[in-house]
Amino acid sequence: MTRILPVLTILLAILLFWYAMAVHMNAPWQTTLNTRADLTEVPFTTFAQQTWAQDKPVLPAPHQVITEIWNATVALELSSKRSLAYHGWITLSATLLGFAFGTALGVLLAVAIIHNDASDRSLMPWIIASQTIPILAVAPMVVVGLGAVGLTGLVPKALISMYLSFFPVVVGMVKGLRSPENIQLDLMRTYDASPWQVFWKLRWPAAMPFLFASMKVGIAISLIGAVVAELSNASGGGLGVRLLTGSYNGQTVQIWAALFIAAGLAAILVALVGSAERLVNRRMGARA
Amino acid sequence: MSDTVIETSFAKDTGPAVVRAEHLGLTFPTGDGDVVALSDVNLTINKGDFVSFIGPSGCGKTTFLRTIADLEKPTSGTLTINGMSAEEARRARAYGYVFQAPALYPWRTIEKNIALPLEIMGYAPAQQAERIKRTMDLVNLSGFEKKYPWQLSGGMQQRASIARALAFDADLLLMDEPFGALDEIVRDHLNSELLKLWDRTQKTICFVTHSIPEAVYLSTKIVVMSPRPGRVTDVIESTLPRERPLDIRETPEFLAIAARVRDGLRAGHSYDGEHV
Amino acid sequence: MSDTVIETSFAKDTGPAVVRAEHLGLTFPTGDGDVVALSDVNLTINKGDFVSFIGPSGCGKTTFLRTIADLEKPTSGTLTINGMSAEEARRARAYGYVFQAPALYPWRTIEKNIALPLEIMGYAPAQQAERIKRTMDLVNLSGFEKKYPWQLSGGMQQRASIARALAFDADLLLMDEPFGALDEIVRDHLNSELLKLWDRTQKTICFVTHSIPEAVYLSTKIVVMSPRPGRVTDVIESTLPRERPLDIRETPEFLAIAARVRDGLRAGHSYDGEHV
Amino acid sequence: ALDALTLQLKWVTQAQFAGYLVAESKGFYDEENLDITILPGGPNIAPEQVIAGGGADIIVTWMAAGMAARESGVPLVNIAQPFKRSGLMMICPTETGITEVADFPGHTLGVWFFGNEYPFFAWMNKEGIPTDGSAGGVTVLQQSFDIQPMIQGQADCISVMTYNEYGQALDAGYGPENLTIFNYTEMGNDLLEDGLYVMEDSLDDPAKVDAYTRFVKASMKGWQYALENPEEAAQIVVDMDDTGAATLEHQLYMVGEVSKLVDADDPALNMETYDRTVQALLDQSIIKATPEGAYTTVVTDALK
Amino acid sequence: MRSDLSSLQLYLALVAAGTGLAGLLAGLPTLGAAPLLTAFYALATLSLARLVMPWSLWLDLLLALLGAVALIASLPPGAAMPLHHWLALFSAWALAWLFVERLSAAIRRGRLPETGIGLIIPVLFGLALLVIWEVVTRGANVPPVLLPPPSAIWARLTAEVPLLWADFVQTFIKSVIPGYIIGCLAGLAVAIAVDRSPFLKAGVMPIGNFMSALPIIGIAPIMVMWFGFDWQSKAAVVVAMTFFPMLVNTVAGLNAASAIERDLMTTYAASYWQTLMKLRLPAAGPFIFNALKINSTLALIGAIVAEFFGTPVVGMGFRISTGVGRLAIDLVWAEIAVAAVAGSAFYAGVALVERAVTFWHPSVRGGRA
Ligand SMILES: Nc1ncnc2c1ncn2[C@@H]1O[C@H](COP(=O)(O)OP(=O)(O)OP(=O)(O)O)[C@@H](O)[C@H]1O
Ligand SMILES: Nc1ncnc2c1ncn2[C@@H]1O[C@H](COP(=O)(O)OP(=O)(O)OP(=O)(O)O)[C@@H](O)[C@H]1O
Ligand SMILES: [Mg+2]
Ligand SMILES: [Mg+2]
Repeated sequence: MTRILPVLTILLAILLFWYAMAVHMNAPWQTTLNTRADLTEVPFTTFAQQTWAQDKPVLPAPHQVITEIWNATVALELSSKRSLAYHGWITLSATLLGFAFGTALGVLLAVAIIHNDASDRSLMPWIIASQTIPILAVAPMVVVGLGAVGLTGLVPKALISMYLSFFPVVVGMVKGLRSPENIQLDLMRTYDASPWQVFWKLRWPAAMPFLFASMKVGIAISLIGAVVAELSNASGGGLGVRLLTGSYNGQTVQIWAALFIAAGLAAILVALVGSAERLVNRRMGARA
Repeated sequence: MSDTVIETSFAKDTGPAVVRAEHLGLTFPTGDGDVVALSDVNLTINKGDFVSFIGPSGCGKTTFLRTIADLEKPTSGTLTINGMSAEEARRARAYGYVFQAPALYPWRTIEKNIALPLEIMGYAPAQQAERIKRTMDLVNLSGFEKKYPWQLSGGMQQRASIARALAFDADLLLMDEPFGALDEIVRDHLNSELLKLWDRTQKTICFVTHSIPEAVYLSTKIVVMSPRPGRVTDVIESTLPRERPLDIRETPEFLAIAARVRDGLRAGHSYDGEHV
Repeated sequence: MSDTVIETSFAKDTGPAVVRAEHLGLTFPTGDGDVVALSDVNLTINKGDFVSFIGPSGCGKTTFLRTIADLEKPTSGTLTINGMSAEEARRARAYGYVFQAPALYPWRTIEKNIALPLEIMGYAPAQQAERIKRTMDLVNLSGFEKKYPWQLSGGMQQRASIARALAFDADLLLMDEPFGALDEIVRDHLNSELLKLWDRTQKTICFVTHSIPEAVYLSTKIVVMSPRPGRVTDVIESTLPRERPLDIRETPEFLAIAARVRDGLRAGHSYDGEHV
Repeated sequence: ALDALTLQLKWVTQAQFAGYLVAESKGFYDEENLDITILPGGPNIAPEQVIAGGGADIIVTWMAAGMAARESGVPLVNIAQPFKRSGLMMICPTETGITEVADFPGHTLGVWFFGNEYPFFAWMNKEGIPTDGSAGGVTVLQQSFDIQPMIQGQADCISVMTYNEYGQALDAGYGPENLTIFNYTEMGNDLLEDGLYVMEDSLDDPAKVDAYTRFVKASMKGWQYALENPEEAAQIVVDMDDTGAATLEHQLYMVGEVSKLVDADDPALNMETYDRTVQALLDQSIIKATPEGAYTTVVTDALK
Repeated sequence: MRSDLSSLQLYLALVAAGTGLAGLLAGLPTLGAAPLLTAFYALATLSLARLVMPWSLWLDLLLALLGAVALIASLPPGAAMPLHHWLALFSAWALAWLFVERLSAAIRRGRLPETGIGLIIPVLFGLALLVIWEVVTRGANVPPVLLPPPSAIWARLTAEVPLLWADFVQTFIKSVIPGYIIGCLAGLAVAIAVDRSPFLKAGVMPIGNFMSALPIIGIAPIMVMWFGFDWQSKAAVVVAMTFFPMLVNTVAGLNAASAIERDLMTTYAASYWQTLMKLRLPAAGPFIFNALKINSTLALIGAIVAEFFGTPVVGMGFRISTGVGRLAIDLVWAEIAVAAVAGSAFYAGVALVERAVTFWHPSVRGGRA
C-alpha cells in the first residue's frame, strides 16, 4: 500500500490535469463544430463532454485512450492485425534483439577502449560522431541497403535498435570500467594479475552500477530504435507502423493508444532491468 | 646519521641482496609545484632481513614501498629486486603487499577477498579453502567469512587485508602499517606470529610502523627516515638475537636501540625537543 | 570487572552528565545472522571528562561512538546526550567527530575540506580563514593547503580530518583512533596539544585508542570493552592530576593504572595469556 | 517455375493500389505465371532508391519524381500509366478568405515534400507567385501527411488527394460549401501520377520485357475487377494491410475516388499529358534537359 | 626481430607487407598503368625491412597516405576495380593501423607529447574511414543514390554553404540549444525534487519511467500539433528526449556518495540543501555529466527527427527528408556531415567541461574521461 498510494496520487493529479487540458485544447474545434451546427449557448458540462468525445481530438481524453487500448488488445484476437498486442510483440522482439546486440557491442567497444590506447584515441570520437547522425534519415537507406542484399524483417530493425542502444552502454561502461580506485588497481598490480583478471575481478564488478544505469537508458532507446525502423519499413507491422498510419489518418486516439502501449512496454523493460540490478546488487553484498 | 653511517651498514651486509636502492629519488608533480617524496635513498636489504621503516608522517615510507612494488616509477637512481628490475620482480610475483588502507573489494565477502590473489595465481580450490581457513584463523577472523567489508570494524578490515597478503607464498613481504588499527594484545599476538612465520619461512620483510618498540622488537634492521625531502637518516642494525621472547623488550640492549631510534625520529621533526 | 565495579564508578560521578547510556544494546542484522555489537552498556560521561575507550578490535567502540553521534539507532536501552535525545543533540551540533577513516572529500583541497563544517555552520569568511590556519598549524600541515586528499600520505590525511573536527567549537569531541597512523613524536605532540585544548576549553572528549599509555596519559576515565557481544567490562577512574607532563608516564601510579587496563583488555581476548 | 518480380508501391497498402492488390489476391498474377511480391511504401521510402539498390523490379511512382531520378542517375523508364488524371488538390477553408489563386500571396500553404512537391512548384511557377519567402509570395510549410495543419489553423490551405485526405476533411465536418478547392487536373496543372517504372537496362532482356507485359496485363485485369466490385476490392485491401490501419469504410471511399482517375482498359501513356508534364518540369527546372527514352511503349503495344 | 614491436604490431606489419607483395604480383600484368600504385606495392613490401633495421613510425604514416592517394588516383571510372586494388586497400589500412598503434604506444611511454600529436589518431581513423568509403563506393560501383562517395558529398557541401548554414541555424541554434538546456535543467530539478521526497519518488519514478519511454517519434507529431510548425515544437521534442537520461542519471548519482561521506554531513547536522550542494551534487557530478554527454547527441537527433513531421521549409531534418525524396542523396549526406560535426563539437565541449569539473574522479584522474 505504501508503494501504491504515492503512484495513485500522482496518477490522479495527472488525470485531472489531462482532462482539463483536453477541454482546453479541443475547445476551438468544438466551438467551430457547434457554430456550424448552429448550436449556441451550450452549457459548460455538455461542452466538456463534447470535447472528451471528439472523433479526432487534438488531445484525446484519457478514457478515450484507455477504451482504444482495451478494444485493440483484449477485445481482439491476438493474431489479428488490428491487435496492438500483435504489433507490440513485433516491436518488442526487434527491441530485445537490438538491445542484446547493442549491449554486447557497447560492452565490447568499452573493453577495447579501456585496454588499448589506440582504440581509445581513435574509436571514441567516431563513436560519438556516429550518434550525431540522425538515424531516421539513415534508417530508410539502411533498410533499402539491407533489403538489396536480402536481409528483411526483424534483422534490419534490430540493427537500427542496436545502433541507438550501444551508445549509452559504451559511454557508461568506459566510465564504469575506469571507476576503480587507484589502490584497488594497485592491489591487482602487486599480484601481477593479467588484464583479463583485472577485468573480471575488479573492473567488471566496479562497473556494475554504471552498466545498469546505461542499460536502463539503452533499453528505452532501443525501443525507440525499433519504432524508428518500423517507420521506414511499413511491411510487417509493429507499433511504429501503427503510429504512422494513425498519423496519416489523423487518428489521434490510435496514435495515443500505440504510444501508451510503447511506453508501457518500455517501462516494463526498464523495470525488468531495474529488478535485475537489485538482484545483482544483493548478490554483490551492497548495503541495503 | 651521516652518509658514513649508512655506508658502514652497507659494509656489514652479507646475504644476497633482495632490494638494492642507489641514489633513488622520486618527485610527484602536482598542481602547485613538485613534491619531492624521496631523495637520494641508498639502501640494501638482504635475504632474510626484517627491515622496519620508521619516520614522521609524510616522509616517504609508503612511497618507498610502492617504488619497490613497481607501483611508482623512480625519477632518478636505480632500484633492483632480486637482481631484477622492479617490474620484472612484480611480474615474477616476488612480493605480497599490505596497503596502509585495507583496500578490500566491497562486492566480495571477506573469504572471497582473501581468495582473490589465490584465484589470480591459480591455486586449486581445495588449496584455496585450506589457506583461507589458515590465515583467517591466524588473524582471528574465523566466523566472519561470509561478511562483507563494510560489516567489519576498522581493525577487522585491516586484519583481513593482512590475511590476504599472507595467503600466498611470496618471499618478500611489504607491509605498510599493518598493525596500526589493532589493540596491544592483538598486536603482540600478531607480532609474535609474524616473527614465527619469518623465522620458519626465511621471508624478507619490509615493515612500516610508527611504534618504536614494535620496530625494535621485530627488526634486524631499522631504517629511520625524515621528511621534506624524504631521505634515509639512519640505518640501525639490531644486535638482538633472532629468538625474541616478548620480555626482551625490557632488556637494556632493547632500550638502547629504542633510544637511538627515538633520537633519529626526533631529529626529523620540526618541533624538535619542544615537548619532552 | 563485575557489574558492581561499574556501579561504584557510577556512584563517583559528580558534574552534570553529558552522555548517559542505560542498558544500551545494538544488533546488526546481516545476511547470515545477527551481529550483537553492543549489549547492556551502562555508562555516564560527565561534563569535562576525558574518556578513553579501549578494547579488542571489533568490540563495538566505533559502534558506541556512532550511536552517541546518532549515526546508528540503538535497538534497546536509552541514551541521552546533555539530557536530549541523540538526534536532538546532533541537530544542536553538540559534537565534533573524527572518523576512523579520514573521509575527506576528493573534490575539495585540504583547506576546503577543513572549511566544510565552517561553511555549513555559517562562520564568516575571515573567521574561517583564521581557524583553518590555526588548526592546520596545530596538526602540522601548513604548506599542504592546496593539495587534494589523494596527494597526501595516510597520516597526513588523518591529521587533516582531525583539523576538520577541531576547526569548529563543539563541547563534545568524539575521536575514533585519531592518532592511529601517526608516529610517536607527532602523537606525543598532538596528545599534549589535545590535553591543553581540553584543559582550556573544558570540552568533554570521547577517545578511542589502542594504545594503553595514551589512554592512561590522556584520560580521566578509561572504559575497557570486550567483544562478542560488545560490552563494558571495566570503567577506571584515573587518579592522576589534571596537569600531566609527559614524564608522568614513568610514575608508579601511571604504571599501576596501565597494568589494570592491560588486564582488563587481556580478559576480553580469546588467546588470553597465550603469548606473554 | 514462376517468374519472380517485386513491386514497390509508392505508399502504404491502400485502395490507391487496388488493382495490384486485387490481382495478387485473385490469383491473376499466378494465371500469368508470375510470382509477385508487393512491398508497401511509406513516407520515408523512396521507390526510386529501392529500385536503384536492386530491392525491386518495378515501382509505382509519380512521373515528376521518376524524371528527376532519371536525371540523378537512376535510368527509370515508364512502361505503363494506368492513372490518367491527377488526384491532387489544394483546399482552403472559406474562413481564410481565399477564393482564387490571386488571393494566395501572404498566406501559408501546406505542401507535401519527399518528391510530391513538384506539381505545386510547377503551378506556382506558372502563376508567377514566388515561394522563396520574398514579398508578394506565399509561405510554404512542409505538411504532414494528414489534414491536421488545416484543423489546427497552422496553414491556410493544405494539399489533399481526392481519394484520401479530402475524405478525411469531409469526415472532419468540412463540406464542399466551406472549402475553396483547387483541383490540379481541372486547372490543367496535373502532372502524371502513379505510373509503372522499371530500370532501363532490364528492357534489353526479352524475357524481362515479356514478364513485364504479363505483369501489366494481369494488373489491368486487377484494376478492372476492382472498379467493378468496389466492395470486394476494399475488403481485399483491408485484408492485405499488415498494419491493420485500413478501414473498410475509408477504402471503399478511396476505390470510388480512384476509379475517377484510372482507366482500367488502357494502360498506355497518354502522350499529350506526358508532353505537358515534361514541359512543366522543364519550366520549373526540376529537370534540365528533355528526357530521351524515358518511356517505352513495347509493353503496352504488346497488350493491344 | 626488433623488440619494440608488440605482437599485434608485428602481425600488422606482416599483413601490410604480405598484402603489398601479393598486390605487386597480382598487378604485374598491368604494371605500367598505375605507376604510383606500383610504387606503393614495392615500398609496402620493402617495409619488411623493419625487422632488421630501425623503421620510423612516421614512415608507416607516409606509406599509408601514399597508398590511399595512389588508390584513389587509379580508380577505374565506371568499372569495378581489379582484385589487386583491394589488396592495396588492405595493405594501406594495415599500415595506418600499425602507425596508430605505434604512435599511441610512443605517447604512453612519454616519448611524444600528448597534446597535438594525440589528435592525429582520431583524425587518421576518420581519414581511413573516408578513404575506404570512397574506394569501396567507387570501386564496387555502388549506386550513388544509395551511398554517394565522400568526394561527391564534399563537392555538394562546399557548393551549398549558405543553405546548410540556414538549416543549421534553424535546427541547432533555435531548437537544439534551448531544448537541451530546458530538458537537462528540468531533469535535474525533478531528480532533486524526487530525491527529496520519498513520496514523490515512489509516485513519480514509475510514472516518469513510463512517460520517458514514450517513443519520440510518436511525440513529434503531437508536439507539432501543439506547438506549431516552427522551432518551438522541435525544442519541445528535444526537452522530452533529454529529460529522461538526466533524471535517471541524476537519481543514481545522488546516491553515489559513500556512507562515511554522508555520515560526516550527518554529524554536522547539515541541512538538506547543504548536504546536497556540498556532498551529493559533487559526488553525482560524474553521473550528471554522463547524462549531459548522452543528451548532447540525443538532442540533435530529436530535433532532426521532429522536423520530419512538418516544418517551415528550412532545417536539417527538412532538408534530409526532402532530399531523400528527390534522390539528392549527396545533399542528404552533406547535411548529415554537418549534423555529425556539430554534434561532435557539442559533445567535445561538454566533455571538456566534465574534465575540468570532475577532475577528482578516478576515471579522470587516472586517464581520459
Ligand atoms: N554495518 C554493520 N553491519 C553488520 N555488522 C557490523 C556493522 N558495523 C559493525 N559491525 C559489527 O559490529 C561489531 C563491532 O564493530 P565496531 O566497528 O564497533 O568495532 P570497533 O570496536 O570499532 O573495532 P576496531 O577497533 O577494529 O575499529 C563487529 O563485529 C562488526 O563486525
Ligand atoms: N600521488 C601523489 N601526488 C602528490 N604527492 C604525493 C602523492 N603521494 C604522496 N605524495 C606526497 O609524498 C610525500 C610522501 O608520502 P608518503 O605517502 O610516502 O608518506 P608516508 O611516509 O607513508 O607517511 P604516513 O606515515 O603518513 O603514511 C608526502 O608529502 C605526500 O604529500
Ligand atoms: Mg604511508
Ligand atoms: Mg572502530
